[in-house]
Amino acid sequence: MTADLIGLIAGTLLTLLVLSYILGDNPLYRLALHLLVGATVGYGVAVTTVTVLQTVLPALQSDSPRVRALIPLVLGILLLFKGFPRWSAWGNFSTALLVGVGAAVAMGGALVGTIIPQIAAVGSLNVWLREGSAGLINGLIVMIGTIGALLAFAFAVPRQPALRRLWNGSVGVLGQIGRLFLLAALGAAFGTALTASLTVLVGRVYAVVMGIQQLLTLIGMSSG
Amino acid sequence: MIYCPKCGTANRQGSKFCNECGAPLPATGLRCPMCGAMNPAGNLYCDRCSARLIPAERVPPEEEKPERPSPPKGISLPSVPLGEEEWLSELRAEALDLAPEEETPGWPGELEAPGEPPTPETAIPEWLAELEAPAAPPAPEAAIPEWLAELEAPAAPPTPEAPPPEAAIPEWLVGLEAPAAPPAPEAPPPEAAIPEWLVGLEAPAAPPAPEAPPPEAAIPEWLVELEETVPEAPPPAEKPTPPLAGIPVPPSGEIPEWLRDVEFAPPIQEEPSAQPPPVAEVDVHAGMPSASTTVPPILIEGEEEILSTAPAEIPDWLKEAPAEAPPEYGGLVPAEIPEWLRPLQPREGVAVEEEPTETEGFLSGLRGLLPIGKGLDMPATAQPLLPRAPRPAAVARAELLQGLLSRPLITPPTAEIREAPRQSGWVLTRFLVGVILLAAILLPMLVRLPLFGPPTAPTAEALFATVNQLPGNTPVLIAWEYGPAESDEMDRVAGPLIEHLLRREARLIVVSTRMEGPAAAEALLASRLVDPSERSRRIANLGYLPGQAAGVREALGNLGGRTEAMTGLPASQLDIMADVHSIADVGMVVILAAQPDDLKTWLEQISVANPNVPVVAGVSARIELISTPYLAAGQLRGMVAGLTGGAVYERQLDTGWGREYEYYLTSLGMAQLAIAALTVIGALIFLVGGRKR
Amino acid sequence: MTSILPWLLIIIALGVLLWTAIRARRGPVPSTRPLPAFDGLPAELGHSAESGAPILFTLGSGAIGGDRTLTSIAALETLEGVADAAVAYGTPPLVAVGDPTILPLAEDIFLRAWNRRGTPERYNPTTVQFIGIQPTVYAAGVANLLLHERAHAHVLIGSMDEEAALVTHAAEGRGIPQSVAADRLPALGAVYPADAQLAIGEELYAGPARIAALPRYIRSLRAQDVLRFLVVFLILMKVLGLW
Amino acid sequence: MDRLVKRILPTSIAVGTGLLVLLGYLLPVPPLASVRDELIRWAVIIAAFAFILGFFNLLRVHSGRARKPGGIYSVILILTALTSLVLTLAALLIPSLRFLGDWWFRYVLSPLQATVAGLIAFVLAVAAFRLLRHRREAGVLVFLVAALVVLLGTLPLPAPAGNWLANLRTWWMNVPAMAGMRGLLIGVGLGVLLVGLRVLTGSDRPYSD
Repeated sequence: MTADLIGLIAGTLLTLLVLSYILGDNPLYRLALHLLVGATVGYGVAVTTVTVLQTVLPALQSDSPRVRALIPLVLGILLLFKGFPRWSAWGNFSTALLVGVGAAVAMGGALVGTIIPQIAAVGSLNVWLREGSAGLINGLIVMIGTIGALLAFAFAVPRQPALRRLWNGSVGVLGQIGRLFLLAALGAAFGTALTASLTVLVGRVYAVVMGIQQLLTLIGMSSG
Repeated sequence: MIYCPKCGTANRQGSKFCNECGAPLPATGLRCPMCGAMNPAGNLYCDRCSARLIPAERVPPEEEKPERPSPPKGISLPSVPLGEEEWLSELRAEALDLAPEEETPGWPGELEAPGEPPTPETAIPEWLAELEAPAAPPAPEAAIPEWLAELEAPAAPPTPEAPPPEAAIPEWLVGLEAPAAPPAPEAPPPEAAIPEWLVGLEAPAAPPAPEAPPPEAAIPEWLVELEETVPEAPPPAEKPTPPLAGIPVPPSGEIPEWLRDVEFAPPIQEEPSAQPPPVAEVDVHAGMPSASTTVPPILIEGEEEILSTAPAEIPDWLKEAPAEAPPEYGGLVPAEIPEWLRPLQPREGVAVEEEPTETEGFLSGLRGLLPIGKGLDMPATAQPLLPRAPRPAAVARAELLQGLLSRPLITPPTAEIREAPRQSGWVLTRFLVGVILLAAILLPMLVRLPLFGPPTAPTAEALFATVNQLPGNTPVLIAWEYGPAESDEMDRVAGPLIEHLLRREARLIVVSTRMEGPAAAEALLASRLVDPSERSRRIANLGYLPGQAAGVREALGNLGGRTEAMTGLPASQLDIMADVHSIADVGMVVILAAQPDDLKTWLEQISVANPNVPVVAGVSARIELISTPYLAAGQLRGMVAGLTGGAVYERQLDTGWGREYEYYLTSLGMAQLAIAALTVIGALIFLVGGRKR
Repeated sequence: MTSILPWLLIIIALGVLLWTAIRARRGPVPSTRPLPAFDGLPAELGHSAESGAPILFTLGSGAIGGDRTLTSIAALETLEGVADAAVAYGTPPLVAVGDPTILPLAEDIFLRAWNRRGTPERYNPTTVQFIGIQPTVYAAGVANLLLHERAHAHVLIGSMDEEAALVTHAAEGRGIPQSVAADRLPALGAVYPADAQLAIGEELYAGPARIAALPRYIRSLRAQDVLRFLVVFLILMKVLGLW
Repeated sequence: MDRLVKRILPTSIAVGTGLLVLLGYLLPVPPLASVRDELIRWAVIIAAFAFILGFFNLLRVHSGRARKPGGIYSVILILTALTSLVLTLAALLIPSLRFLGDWWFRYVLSPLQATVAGLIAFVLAVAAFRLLRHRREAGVLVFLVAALVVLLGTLPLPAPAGNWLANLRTWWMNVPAMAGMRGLLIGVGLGVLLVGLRVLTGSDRPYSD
C-alpha cells in the first residue's frame, strides 16, 4: 500500500510544481520541467528499442528471408555514424531511405487522404438540394469559402499592370473573402484547443484537490 | 578574372555567367589566404602569389581530400570588388564568406537548366538584393552598400597584360614601386599590392633602387641625393632568413641613431653562389602564427571549447627586439671576443682613425657623434640598409601584423541581448488571468453550484444501446490512441464504456500506435477492474504498434503473433486469445482517439481489413466535430464524445462515479465562462487602449 | 475519376516544373508576394550577429519517415537558406528538434555550412538539440530554452499542434521577436493571438523560396499556383455534378 | 569513390524507395502494397536507431551545460533520463519488475505530462486576453466571434440560450470553419505534393553532402 501512498504524494507534488507556472515562472517549475524532459526521453528510448527488438529479433530467427531484417539493422547502425562529424557521410544511406520513404508516405497521404477527399467532400448541387434551401445556402457558402481560402494563398502576382488589375479584381477579392473564412476556421480551432486543454487542466486541479484531501484524511486517520 | 570557357571574354571575380554570351562560368574553388586570389579546388599553392593554400601540418589523407565544396546556398554576401587591397580581401575572406558560386548542377534529375537567370531583382527586397552577390551582370557601383564602397581601395593595380595606369597608384608610391616577387620572365609582375601603411614603413628605411629609373618628380628630394650615392646594386637575392636577421650589419660607419635599438644578427657573408630557394618554397607560415591556423578562436558565450581565446604566444622577434637596451659604447664591459671573430679584429698596426670628441654644445665630451651635415647625412659608403624589394622578413612581419589585424574582431559583446522592457503589464495580466482561471476551476469543487443543467448527448445514448446488445464473451479490440497528456479527459470518456464492456463479459484486446498508449490503458483498466485476479482472463494488452498506418495493417492481419505486454507471453498462448488470430475473429472494435489522424487511420484500415465489423468510438471533445461525418456516413455505429458524452454514459450505468463528473463539468463550464469573459474584456481594453506601443 | 486524380495532379505538377525550367532561360521567374514571417529573417540574422545571441529555430516534431516528413523537410530547407550566412557571421543559430529523425538532417546542414567555409573543426555539435519525443514535452522544453537561454529572435517552422502556444507565450514574455510558420490547424488557432509574424498553412512551404531563394524553389511555387487553379476548376466541376 | 558514397548512392536510394512506396499508394497492385509496407517497416526500425542518436545528443548538450551557471538542472535531467531508461527497460523485459515501470509511469511521467498539457489552457487564456493587442486587422473580429461561439457552445447552459448556442456552434463548425479548414488542408496538400516531387525527382537532396 505504501507504494501507492508514495506515488500519490509524488504525483500531487509534481503536479503542483508544474501548476506553479501559472503564478509565474519559478525555479520549481524549471526543475519539474527538466524532470519531465529527462523522464520522457528515457521512457521513449526504452519503449522504442524494446519494441524494435521484439519485431526484428523474431524475424531474424524465423524462416522468412533473413535479409528482410538484416538490411534495416545495418542501415540503422550506419545511421549511428551521424553522431560523429568526421564519418557522418556514411549515415547518408539511412537518412536517404528515411527521407525517400517519408516523402512518399506524406505525398500518398496528401493525395489520397487529403486533397481528393476534401475536393469530393464539397458535394454537388443535387446533394445540397436534398437538404432543402438551407442545404443549398450552406453548400454555396462552403464552396465559396473553400475556393476563397485556396485563392487567398496565391503566391505569384502577374507583372503586367492590366493583368494585375484583373487579378486583383477577381483573385484578390476572392482571396480576401477566403481569408475571413480562414480566420473563422482558426477561431474555431482556438476554441476547440482551449476546450480540450481546459478539460485536462480541470482534471489536474481536480486530481490535486482529491490527492490533498486523501492525504489529509490519512494523516488525520493515523494521528486520530 | 574568370575567362569564359565559351567565348573567352574576361569576367569579374565571382561572376556566375559570362556577360558576353551568358554561358555559366566555371566555379573556382579555393581562396588564397595571402592574396585573396581564387584558385581551382585542387591547388596546393596559389597561382598568383604561390602561397600555400592548404595548411602544411594537416595534409588531408586521400579519401578525406576536401570534396569540391558545393556552393554556399541561400544568402550570398557581397563579392570581392576587383583589385581590392590584399589585407582587405583577406579580412573580407575571414569575416564575410566569399566566392558566391553558381549552384553546381547536381546529379541526375537536376531540372535547373544551365545559364539559369539570376534570381529576380524585383522579388527580393533591396536590403537582401544588395547583400546578394552581383550575378552575371557586374552589379552597378551604386548597388554596393556605401559602407562597403569607401572600404574599397582606389582602382587596384591593373591586370598583368594591360600597362599599369600611372594614376591608379598614389604618386608618392610610384617612385618607390619595386618588383616584389622575383621578376617574372617577360613583364615586370605588378607589385603585390602592399598596403600603404606597410610601404610607408619601408620607404624611409631602404631607398629602393628600381631597375627602371623612377620618374624624378615622384621621389621626395630628401631621398633623391641618396639615390645617386647608392651604387647600382644587383637585384637583391632573397635570402630565406629569419626575421630581422637578413639585415646585413653595415661594414663601416656608425649605425644611425634610430637604428641602434634594433638588434642586428651577426653579419652574413654574402655568398653570391648560394641560389636563394624560390619564394614559393619559403613556407611563410613556418614560424609565423598565421591567422587561420594557430590563432585560437574567440570565446562566444554558449560555445565553450570551440571558440575559447588562449593568449596568443608572442613571436620571438617581438620579444627580444625592443627589450634589449642599446650597448653603451663607453660602459661596455669588454667581453671576451669569440675566436671566429678574431681574424676580423683590426690589427694593431693599422692606424685607427680616432673619432673627434665633441667640444661644445650640450653633447660636449661625447665621441662618435654624427658630423653635422646637410640634412640626414648618411655616410658616403652606406650600403642600402634594406634591400629594395620587401625582404621575406618584411613580408613575414607584415604577414604577422595582418594576422593580428585580420583576427576576427567580433569580441564577446558587452551589450546584453535586447532585454525588451517587460511588455507593459505582462506579468500583471499573466498573474491575473492565472488567478481568475484557478478560481473558476476551484470554486465549484468547494461549493456546489447547480449552475448547469444535466448534459445531453444523444450519440452516447445510442452507443449505450449498441453495447447493451453485445453477446457475452465476445472479443473486443480496443485501439487505445491516447497517452498521459490526454488521459484526464479521455479516462472519463472511456471509463464508463470500458466498465460497460466488462459488465457485458467481453474480452478486451488492447493495442495502440502511441508509445504511451499501453501504459495509459493499464492505469485505467487497473482502476476500473473490480478484482485484479480476473485480469489475465479478461484483458490482453498487446502493446505498442510502431509505424502508424503500416503498424495497424500488420497488427490487424496478425493479432496472434504479438507478445502480451503484461506477462511477456506470446499472445497465441493466452486462453483469452485462443480463437482470435486476426481482425476477422473480433466482435467489435472500439477506437479511443484524441487526435483526428488516429481515428482516420484506424477507420481506413478496418474498412479495408474487415468492413462489416461494428466499430464504435470514444473521442475527445477536440475532434468531436471532425468525427461526426463518420457517424453520419455509417462507418461508426456509435460514439461517445467529450466529457458531456462520458457523463451521459455514466448516468446510464450509475456506477457511483456520477458525482465526480458533476464536479468536473461544473468546473469546466465555469472555466470556459471565465475565459470567454476575459477574452471580451481584453478585446475591449485593447480596442480602446490602442495599438501595441 | 477519383482514381486517376492523383496521377492528374502529379503529371500536371511535373509538367509545370519542366515548363518553368525551360522557359526560365528567357525571362526571370515572376515575383512572389511578400511574406512578413520570412522576409524579416535576414535582417534578424544581422542583428543576431551584432548582439551575439543566437536565433532559436523550433523545427517541430514531424517525424521523417512518417506522414509529416515533407513539412519537416520544408522547415529544414528554410533553415539551410540562413545556415551559410549565419555561419559566416560567426553566430550559428540554436535549433530545437522534437523528433530524433530530424536531428541528423539538421546537424548535416551546419556541418556542410562549416565545410563550405573550409573550417569543419569549428562546427559545434550542440547547435542542434533534441528536446523530447512527446509534442507537449517538446514545446515545454523549447519554452524553457526561451525563458532561460540568450535568444535574439525565435522562428517556429514545422509540424506542431496547439502546444505551440507554450513556446510563443514564453517568447512573448521575454519580448523576443518571433515569426511562426505552421501548417496544422490547431497550431494556427493557438498561435494566431500571439505576438508573432504568422505564415499560415501553405505559406510554410514558401519558406525555402523566400529565404534560400533558389530558382527551383521559386519554380515549385509557380507549380503550386497552377495546381491551385486546377483544384478550383475541379471543385466547380464537382459542384456542377460533372464527375 | 568519395562522390559515389556521399552523393550518388544516397540519392538513388531515396528516389528509388520513394517511387516504390508512392506506387504502393497509388496503384492497387497487391505486390506493390507489400513492398510499400516492407519499406515502411524498415523506416520504422531505422527511426528507432535515430532515437539512440537523439538520446546521446541530449546527454551531450546537457553534460556540456552542467558546468555552466544553472547547470544543476541539467544534471538532474541526465539522472532522470537514465533512471527512466533503466526502470522502463526493466519493466518491459523483466515481468517481475513490471510494477516498478508502472509506478514510474503512473506517478511521475503521467502527472508531469498531463499538467504541462493543462498549462496550454492557461497560455491560451493569456493569449485570448491580449488578442487585440497584436492583431488589429478586421478579420480579428471573425476570429473572436468564432472562438466565443465554439467556447460557449459546449456549455450545458439551461434551455433557451443553451440550445441556440449549441446549434450556432454546430453550424459554425460545419459551414464557415469547415470551408476555411478545407481550403487550408487542400493548400497544405499542394505544398506537400510539390516538396515531395522535388524530393522524389532528386532535385532536393537533404540527405546528400
